[in-house]
Amino acid sequence: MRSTRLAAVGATLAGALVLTACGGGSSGSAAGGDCRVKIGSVFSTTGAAAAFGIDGQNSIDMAVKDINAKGFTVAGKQCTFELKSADMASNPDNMARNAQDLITGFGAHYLIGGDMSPAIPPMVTAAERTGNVMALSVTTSMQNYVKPDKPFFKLSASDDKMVNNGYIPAVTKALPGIKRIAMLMNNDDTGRALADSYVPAFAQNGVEVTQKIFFDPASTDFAAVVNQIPRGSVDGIFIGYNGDGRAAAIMDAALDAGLTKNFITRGISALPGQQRADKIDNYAWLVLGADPAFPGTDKVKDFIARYAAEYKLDPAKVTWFPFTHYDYITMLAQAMEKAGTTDDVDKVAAALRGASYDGVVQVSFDPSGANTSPMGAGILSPTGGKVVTFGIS
Amino acid sequence: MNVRGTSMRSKRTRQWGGVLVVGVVLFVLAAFVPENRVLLLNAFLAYGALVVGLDLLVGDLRMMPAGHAAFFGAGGYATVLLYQKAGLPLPVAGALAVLIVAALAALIGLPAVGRSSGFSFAIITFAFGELLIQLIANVPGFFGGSSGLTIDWGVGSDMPFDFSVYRYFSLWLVGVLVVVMLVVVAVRNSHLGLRMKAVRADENGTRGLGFNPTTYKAIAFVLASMLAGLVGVFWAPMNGFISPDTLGVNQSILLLGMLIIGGVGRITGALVGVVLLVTLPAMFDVDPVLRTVLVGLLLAIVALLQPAGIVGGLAKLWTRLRRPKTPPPADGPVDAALEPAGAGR
Amino acid sequence: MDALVTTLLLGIMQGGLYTLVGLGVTLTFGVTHILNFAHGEFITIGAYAFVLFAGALGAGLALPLALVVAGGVSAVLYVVGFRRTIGNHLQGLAFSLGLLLFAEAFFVRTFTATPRSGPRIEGTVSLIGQEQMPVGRLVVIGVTIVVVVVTALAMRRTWIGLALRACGDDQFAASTVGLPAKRVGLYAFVVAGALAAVAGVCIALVVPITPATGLSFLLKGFVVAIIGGLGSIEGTFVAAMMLGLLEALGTRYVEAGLTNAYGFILMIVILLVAPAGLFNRRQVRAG
Amino acid sequence: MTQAQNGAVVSSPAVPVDPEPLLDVDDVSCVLGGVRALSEVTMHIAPGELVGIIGPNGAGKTTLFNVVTGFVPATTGEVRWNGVPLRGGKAHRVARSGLVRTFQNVGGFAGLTVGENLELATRGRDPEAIDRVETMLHLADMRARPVEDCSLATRKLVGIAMALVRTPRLLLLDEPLAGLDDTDRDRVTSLIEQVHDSGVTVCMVEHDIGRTLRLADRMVVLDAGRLVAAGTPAELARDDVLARNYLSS
Repeated sequence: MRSTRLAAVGATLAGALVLTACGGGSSGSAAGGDCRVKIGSVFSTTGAAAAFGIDGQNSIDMAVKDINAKGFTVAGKQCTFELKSADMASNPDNMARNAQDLITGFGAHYLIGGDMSPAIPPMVTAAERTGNVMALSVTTSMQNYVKPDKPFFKLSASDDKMVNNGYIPAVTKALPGIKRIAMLMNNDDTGRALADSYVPAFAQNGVEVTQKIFFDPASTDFAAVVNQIPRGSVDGIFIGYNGDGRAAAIMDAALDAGLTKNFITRGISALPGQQRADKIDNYAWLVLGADPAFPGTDKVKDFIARYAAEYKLDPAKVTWFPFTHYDYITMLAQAMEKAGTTDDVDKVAAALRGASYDGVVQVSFDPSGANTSPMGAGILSPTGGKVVTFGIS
Repeated sequence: MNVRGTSMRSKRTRQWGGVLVVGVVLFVLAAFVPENRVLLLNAFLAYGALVVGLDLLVGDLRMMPAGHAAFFGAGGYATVLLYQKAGLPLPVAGALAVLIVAALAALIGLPAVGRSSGFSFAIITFAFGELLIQLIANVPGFFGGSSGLTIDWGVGSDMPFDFSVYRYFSLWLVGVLVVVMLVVVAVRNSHLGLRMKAVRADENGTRGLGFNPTTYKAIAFVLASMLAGLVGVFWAPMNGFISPDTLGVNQSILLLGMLIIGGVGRITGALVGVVLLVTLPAMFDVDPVLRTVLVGLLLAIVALLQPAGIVGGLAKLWTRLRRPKTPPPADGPVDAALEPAGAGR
Repeated sequence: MDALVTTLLLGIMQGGLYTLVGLGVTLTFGVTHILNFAHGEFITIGAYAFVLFAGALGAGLALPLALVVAGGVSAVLYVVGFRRTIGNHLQGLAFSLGLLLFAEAFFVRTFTATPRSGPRIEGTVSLIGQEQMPVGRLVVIGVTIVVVVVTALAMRRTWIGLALRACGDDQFAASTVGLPAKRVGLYAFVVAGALAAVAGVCIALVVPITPATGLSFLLKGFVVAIIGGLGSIEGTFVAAMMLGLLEALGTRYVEAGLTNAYGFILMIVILLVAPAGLFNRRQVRAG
Repeated sequence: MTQAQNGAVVSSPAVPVDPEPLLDVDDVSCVLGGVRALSEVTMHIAPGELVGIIGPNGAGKTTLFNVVTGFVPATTGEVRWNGVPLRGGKAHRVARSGLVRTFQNVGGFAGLTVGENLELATRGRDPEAIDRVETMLHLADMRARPVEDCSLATRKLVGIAMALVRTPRLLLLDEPLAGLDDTDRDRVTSLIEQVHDSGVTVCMVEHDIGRTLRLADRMVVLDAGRLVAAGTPAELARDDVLARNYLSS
């Protein structure tokens, strides 16, 4: 008994020493004359959202390497990025820990990522608690935090602009045969909020949403869910967001039941449609910047080839995630150069507002900080595929 | 022998003393650890408190709840809801939250603990956790749904001593861990602890002595759940976010894993398990998937080769090493009882 | 009304899969008293083995191979690990939790979390009205019915079945008539592994699989085993069908957002009404 | 409790004329897992008696104890303890009311020391009883030893001690001599005698028929769940068939 008690105290003391010692070691790494700008990225490289998360993490890694090869100059100093990536494993619960750790543990002033809507509030809270931390994310719920005086940026246009005013008109125009659709969304806040705004948008473009179904996000078999849609009542299905795997399962269930062969998606890549190309009629998906399946320019083609080679990926399985993420890192470096500082986040944020960058694709913010990057609608149809781009203003 | 004879009281003193020493060390650590290690310390403190509390069920009663994290999460949710939606001050919200957790634990515990098969207990507690998750996920308005709840506590307000929010909560979490350890030590040294030990050894035997084993299991269950809820009370505002996943079965399994790898039945075992499974992987930045692979493998191997856990194994080794010096007194037949073997007290 | 038929068939299919999983849980628990949280991984192993072998060798060969792989892994795990934990339920549970963590993360690392689709049986069958049922799902219903019936018969007619039932009933009595519980435990694990593999193959036939597939079905298997009254084959079957139908009907007619809650609600309700489960005949022993 | 007498050959202190029975077992049957473990058993135990129950394996002796102490409900019939009917399933309540039993398997809870076991048995309320019983059983020096380190005989003593510290009104001993060698049997036997002499009513199930016959005021013979015979040892010995079948060991 005595030995146990002593061991307890001993273990705690030893643990304490280790903790302090290691802490001392890694906290003072910002030595040296040059500046190193710490960026933390948080994506889901495992779990349901991994299809996009892996591309997000890789493209930022590639951007950092490319920029560091040349360096960038801020207030006369040669600067490089130092990137630390965390896996939030498709679980928003991890975001709080990941973000806090990147901010207080790693010392990052810039956070990028968060590939699920629920992950954004904890990310922003962590940034605000410490202060002087910028957060950038492509995710829908980031829109709630974009303010002219806050260093938070959404890396794509708001859903209102890109989906309601851009994507839905483009898709309904490209697929005139689809007049009645059923809408399948996750049974969560984001799903319900998005459904409420998409229904009138479809109506304005002459498409009736006959049914909204909110399904258990933990479902894997959608036969019973799809079974809710009366046969012959729709000529297309709209699939909400979040996860190629779930979209694929919904499509399989609908095809099995012989409901429809037309699918309109949002927040899903081209892959579920391409993999079922011989079984479906039409498939539409929302694109940021460009899509690897239908590269419009040589810049996009070259990027995809280089990216796939660098990370040993099948180019046919790359999503539309890498292009913009890659470009935003360069844009961030430019904003630092313009602001003349790397650690005054508010100044860097001010420099980002109104900035635009012509990289692999085009990315831009208006003076209020709202995202105005062009978007695209990918369409797969029996006659082949294409990406229709549309500007955002 | 005579050491044991006089040891009851001094053993207790040592245990209380040990807890206090550990508490003081951790308190100093919490105040002075570098900023980039504060979160690591917080994770150690919170998981430490959870696992030490869980040991009241596993170590003392051999009950395996597969839903312990549900009470941790429930404590967190209740605090956040009472603080943010009802506008109560954080301490009041926390105190009420612990009571709510106790009520929940009693509600689910009373029907569950009486079941003789450990299987049913594990599964019922697990199912309860999943039901709570479903409840939360399907009431987005009040509970925040599957998106979780964000607590902006500490945004834009200054903490005492110029601490960061995280370090401020480190101090509270040290307090929580100390409270949990004190409760566990107090229970183990009390007559209640004696009764629990007896229930673990032989349920029917305790019935024969006039004790209802179900009562003691229920007491331990409610107590351990309250301690888990208490950790949640401080963890949720520290973390700034809580979602249904906090309550999930994966979390519960991880807690059991830490306890078993470290060693059940002793506080040191629980803490060593937390260091091995939470602190070290975070310090060495192990890829989470690889970490899970290793943790799983370690758990399986330890469970198989050393069911007493790492600390339990070391303790056994220690006694074996010491034994040759003082061979155990040969316990002759009844002579030992009727004719005193030792030299007396 | 037409949709009801489809819904019922979907529920029966789901119930059949739950039966296969629940039977494995009940069998291994009955004989060895081990609560095996890693049981779901046999489903995952079966499913991935089937998908991988089907890609290389064709579905006809892949099915038996998947059964052999899952049954074999189950046997090895029993001999190396579970056998030593008999009598210490905490140890057995801990070992299985370790395996669960290891296996799931290992599969994520090996196969990634991206869903995979197995070979699919094309075509649909028309039901009354305009309703159609995919052939694949009907095949799954057929397979599960056959496997469940064969298992139930084997439990009554064969020596191994007898041994499994005897040990499940009373280990002490069984050992006095020359049935070593540890040997019978091996049979239980092999049978359970093979049943799980059948479930895995069936799942892979109708929906995309991920490394988490096994765990989600295992949890339902636990629920079913408990509701049915641990150790009862009939109970497991009835409970599994209740759960499958409840989920399908609930998702179709009540609320699709609650699919996974139905099982737990059912379990709590049943345990309040019949605390020992539906078909538990065992007496409480004391003294 | 009166101080134990030190009598070696004392005739039973009080064979009551027709006292109010302490325990009535009235026409009790018990079916366990389809097997009829007890069939219409009727017996009574009066205050001050020492009753021995014997019978072959599977005769239902332990089941009878289980029914009487509330561990197993009687299928039919009634058990009255002190005139109040007992219903099954409340073993701990029965135990608290002074009907105390030991178990067939060894005494004391593993993981607890001898002293802790005794403390447990008194519910932590009666340190004096512990001292008294420890002295009586010479267990004081074993106090700090974990019971699992003790010999079988010591554990039997601990079991009895745990029963005694609770000042039982009726002490049920389940095979107190099983597994002991002759010397130990003699010691435990004399201990039982001592306990009985101190005023405790005792009922014991035992296979050691010789010693039971010597100890008991009255004997009950069970076989296949039925009560075959009851009476004083002398009465039983007079019946040739009984003596041949049950009393020769």
